[in-house]
Amino acid sequence: MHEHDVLVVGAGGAGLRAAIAAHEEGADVAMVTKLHPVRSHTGAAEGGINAALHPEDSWELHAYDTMKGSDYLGDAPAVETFAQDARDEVIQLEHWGMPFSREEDGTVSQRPFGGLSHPRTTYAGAETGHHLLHTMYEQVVKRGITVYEEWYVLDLAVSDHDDVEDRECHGVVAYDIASGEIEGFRANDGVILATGGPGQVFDHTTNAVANTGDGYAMAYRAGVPLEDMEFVQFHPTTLPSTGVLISEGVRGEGGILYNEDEERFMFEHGYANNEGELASRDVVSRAELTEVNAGRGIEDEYVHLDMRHLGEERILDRLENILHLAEDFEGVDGLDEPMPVKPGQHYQMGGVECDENGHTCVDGLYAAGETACVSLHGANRLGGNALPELLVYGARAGKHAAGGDMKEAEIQTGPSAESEAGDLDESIQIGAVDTSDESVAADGAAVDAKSIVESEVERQRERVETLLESEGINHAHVRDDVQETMTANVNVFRREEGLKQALEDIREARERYQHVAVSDPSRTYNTDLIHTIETRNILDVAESIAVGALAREEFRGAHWREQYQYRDDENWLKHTLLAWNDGTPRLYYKPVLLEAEKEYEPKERSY
Amino acid sequence: MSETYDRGAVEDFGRWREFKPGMWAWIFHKFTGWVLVGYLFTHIAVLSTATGGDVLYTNTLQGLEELLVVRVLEVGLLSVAVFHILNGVRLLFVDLGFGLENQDKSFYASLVVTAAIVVASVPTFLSGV
Amino acid sequence: MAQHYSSFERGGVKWLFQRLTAVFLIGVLAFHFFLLHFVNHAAEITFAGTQARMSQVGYFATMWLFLVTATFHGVNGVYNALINQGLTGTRKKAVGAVLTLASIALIVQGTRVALAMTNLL
Amino acid sequence: MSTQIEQEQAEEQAEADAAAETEESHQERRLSEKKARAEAREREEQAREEVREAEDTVEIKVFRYDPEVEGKDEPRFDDFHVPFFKGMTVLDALMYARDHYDSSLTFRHSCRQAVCGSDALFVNGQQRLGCKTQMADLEGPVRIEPLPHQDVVKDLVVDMEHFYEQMHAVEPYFQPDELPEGELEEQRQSPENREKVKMSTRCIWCGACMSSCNIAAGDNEYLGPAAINKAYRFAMDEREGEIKKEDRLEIIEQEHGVWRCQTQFSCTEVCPKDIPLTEHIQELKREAVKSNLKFW
Ligand SMILES: Cc1cc2nc3c(=O)[nH]c(=O)nc-3n(C[C@H](O)[C@H](O)[C@H](O)COP(=O)(O)OP(=O)(O)OC[C@H]3O[C@@H](n4cnc5c(N)ncnc54)[C@H](O)[C@@H]3O)c2cc1C
Ligand code: HEM
Ligand code: SF4
Ligand code: F3S
Ligand code: FES
Repeated sequence: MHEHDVLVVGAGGAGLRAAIAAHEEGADVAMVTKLHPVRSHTGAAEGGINAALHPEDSWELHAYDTMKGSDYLGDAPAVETFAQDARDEVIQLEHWGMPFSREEDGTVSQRPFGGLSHPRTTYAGAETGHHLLHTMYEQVVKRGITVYEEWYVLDLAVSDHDDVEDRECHGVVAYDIASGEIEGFRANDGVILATGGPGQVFDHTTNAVANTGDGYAMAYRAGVPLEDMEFVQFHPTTLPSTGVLISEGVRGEGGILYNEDEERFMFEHGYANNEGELASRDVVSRAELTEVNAGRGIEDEYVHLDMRHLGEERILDRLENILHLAEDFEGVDGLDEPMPVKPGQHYQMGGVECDENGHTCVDGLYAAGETACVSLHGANRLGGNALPELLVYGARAGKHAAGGDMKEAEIQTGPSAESEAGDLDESIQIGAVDTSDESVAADGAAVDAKSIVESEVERQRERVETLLESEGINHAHVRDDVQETMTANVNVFRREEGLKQALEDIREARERYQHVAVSDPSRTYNTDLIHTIETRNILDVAESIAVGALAREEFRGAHWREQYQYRDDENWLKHTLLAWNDGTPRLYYKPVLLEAEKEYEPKERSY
Repeated sequence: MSETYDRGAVEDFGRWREFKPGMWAWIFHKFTGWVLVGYLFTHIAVLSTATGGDVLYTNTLQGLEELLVVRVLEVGLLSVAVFHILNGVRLLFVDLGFGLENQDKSFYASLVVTAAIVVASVPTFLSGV
Repeated sequence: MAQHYSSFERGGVKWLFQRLTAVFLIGVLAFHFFLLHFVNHAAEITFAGTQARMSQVGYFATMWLFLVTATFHGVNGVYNALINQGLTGTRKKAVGAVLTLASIALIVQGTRVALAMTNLL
Repeated sequence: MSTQIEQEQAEEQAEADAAAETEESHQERRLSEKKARAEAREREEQAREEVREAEDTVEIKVFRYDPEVEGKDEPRFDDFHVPFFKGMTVLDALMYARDHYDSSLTFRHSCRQAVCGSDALFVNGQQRLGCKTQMADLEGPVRIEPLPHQDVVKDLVVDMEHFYEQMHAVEPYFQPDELPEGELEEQRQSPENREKVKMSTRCIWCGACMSSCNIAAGDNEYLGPAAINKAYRFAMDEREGEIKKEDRLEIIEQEHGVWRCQTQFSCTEVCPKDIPLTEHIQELKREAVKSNLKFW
């Protein structure tokens, strides 16, 4: 068994930042990650990192924009902490050598981005995430932090107290992909989940194949509620054939959207009379789909994004990467012709419920990055707000886990936080098919940390053994079915029957998952096994998204409901929470916090 | 990791058809360089007859020059030397950072010029055997 | 992690010499070839002719420098080629020693021959 | 009395039920396994059907090896016929083959957009990123092999450890002499200087260059183009001071450093991020010579 003070699961931007912070607090940190750190999907981020650096700008404005963007579903303490810390974090990155794009006077450039009242997006060409990821990995190398790379975390080792808030997380169980070894990792001070987004729940996504939502599912099954999962951001500009993202930077620099009739529809059809193409993502995504549905789409599928008028020099200078993407993945030359784009799954606003210190309701368990939901993005994330989130909340989680001195969190977590029960249609079945083996740890007698980890190791060994030895269906088909139904029914436009259909399909997929097996018998680099286990996580996450979407009967931010076309502040200024509850999930709500240092009055969100 | 498989270098040279100009240039330069060193040693060995008196020297040299093989080998030596020089110049430019984008073209140019020079010199080399 | 290779043998000197000798060789080799195959046909070389050329100090010095630079350039080139194929440790030392000896022998013998070609002694 | 009997009967009944239930669940499991098998067959049949229907199919020949699996412990090539669609990449073809024919087909992949560097492969004799290579641009049958000069772990997966070690050996992290004092004060860097290092910062650690370099193949200790490029990225960044730059030159100048490079250009040819590697290596050689001359 390995033992460290702090274990960071996942080595994307959030994980790396957390590890560095914990290391700076003097903790013995180790990272466990299924991909080598530089392969993490943070590297795909293109556009930029928001931070109020200009003297005329201020964190208050950043907080205000974020809150407005969230459609007033962000929690004020989370939003304010974020806007305040983002500035230092960006400067910190610069001090670590990040190759930001520069102004003539040598200062870091900032550009306008959708939904921002001031140009405050710092960037490094159109490959900001790549540089952020590599810069931080370099710091990890510099500090000599232990990295267990290509180790797949199978599950958390959590004590099995009945009340979730009494539970403690003592480590994780991981599978060495190269050798097939299963081992326990004990964490004396804390486990930080930073496993990234769940894009693979959908079939048209900007996310990586490895973004299977493992962290959400593991925390969920350990009893930590998932918050606001219905809020999924669909990015308005992804390439139709692959889902590869065309950065918002293109529109930030002045790129224009046209429909088949070559109308600049954002203005001409009145979707966003002030901001046009730079309106927030949900607005633009819906506008595009509305155009397509009205028969004004090109090939009835997509619209055009044109940047030719920016001129070759400016494009090469700031958006060169976009040219390569359009060329390599769609065969289109952006200097010569407009690029085809359509909305695709991009970002999960919701996630593992935690407070401003990244702490969840289970003692010793933290979440950071896209996996987490401090409730910063609320119902809709602004472009360029995720990368600073990785930094701000990654650092805070790392520091807190390592015992750093921090302010008590204002956000309450766990089922006992001020809450209101929710109800779902009786006919809908969710949760485990067979609840008998869905509680957190198999051995109720396990008391000390070591034996909890050990018993979890045993459990995972058995699970892997069973998958390898039994005969059954290939997980890929189960995964395909989930992705298809999610894309068909839980997409940008959501209808009640569709959502119910999705839940039914997921249920059926769950039942079929009972019979999956791994046909590759090898212990060496068995990706068949890993993907099979990931598919289980996809099921849990997909279900939580669909449940939230069905429960929330209003139209807020990224969540659109056919029958409920208005934002309903009266009834829905609250977060959706779904707790696994040992296999029979429970839905409940908690109120949004709209007041911290400042007070945020819900206003109409118009762009 | 239980065991890994080392495919070795054979696999690599088995793919010579896929080699790019830069790689060919490297191989040729290496080959020609080795031939030139080899020649340098033999050359001095042959010239060493000079220490054995003028008759021996003259006879050895002229005797060798009468052989067709030697003449043909000399043409070979010329081509090797010319290529090595031209590609050597190309490499010197590469070292100075000039024309890196056109390194493939300059390699082809070395080949063509070498061929031209060699063909043009064949009469001189083979005359009077 | 971040293991350091500490070798302060700054390899750049030999690299630079390889280039500098190359520059020198371009001229001399071309001259040498031209002179002994085109101006004077190789088949007509006689000791007398050689002696006449070699007895000019400038020509002699050029040829001797030619010998030394070519030896350095050629032998160093061969050495590099072998090292690049991963020779290390004793094998590397042995190769280095053999090549050094060979070059010394070549230069010594070359010098003797060159002197024998002159009428200076 | 009677209640007693009733209770016993009830218990018996319950036991019998329970027994029946396990029996039933066994039965159920068997049935569903059977169903699963039937389904798997059906899916495969469906895939074949798709292939037959598709107007175009492409053939890929994939290198297979697994030390643990009989029949795979001696390397071999497997052929797969995959239905072609416009825009299909080598990675798409591999994924199709894996998901429809042989789920044990193993390769690394993640981002599908040429940023994670997972899927550098040897495709038709050249190092390329699977996700960035259009099938339409290749001559069929397309041979897909693991990167040469790296030990094969399984199928298309190679051991990257050595590559990472070389990357780590050049102190791949920013080390400024001093940092600005003021609050929220960044270091200044001219746009020109950023432009100079821009290409070098694009490396995604895919290892294609290292695999293509013949010198790296022969000399295992050679730092290799990617690591040297990493050193270039810092040595040329004006935010690091002159003294640090000297240190960096010393690192890349060591015995197995820049001097090993014989300007084969293979690395530059294969780099999926179009980094002018040879140019960077050459520039460092010149910088090193210059700084050596200074010391004389
Ligand atoms: C194409 C694209 C462009 C974007 N552009 C921007 C932008 O311009 N600005 C912005 O602010 N945001 C942007 N975002 C959003 C932002 O990049 C992501 O939200 C963020 O990078 C997520 O980082 P992360 O550290 O949470 O996760 P990731 O970077 O995805 O890292 C996840 C890590 O977890 C590990 N992991 C996962 N599961 C396991 C497991 N079971 N066991 C062990 N390890 C595991 C993985 O190996 C990986 O290291 C973009 C996102 C995408 C997809
Ligand atoms: C006349 C002009 C010449 C030029 C311009 C020239 C140029 C070069 C250069 C630049 C290299 C270095 C290649 C590298 O390290 O990447 C080289 C290598 C070499 N040269 Fe020359 N050279 C010349 C003449 C000679 C002569 C006369 C000899 C023979 C004695 C010779 C033998 C070699 C050898 C053996 C190598 C090493 C090849 C290898 O890498 O294996 N060269 N030459
Ligand atoms: S330099 Fe290019 S080829 Fe080499 S690892 Fe980096 S991206 Fe890959
Ligand atoms: S292929 Fe190798 S030899 Fe040099 S130019 Fe590239 S490192
Ligand atoms: S899958 Fe990431 S580089 Fe190809």
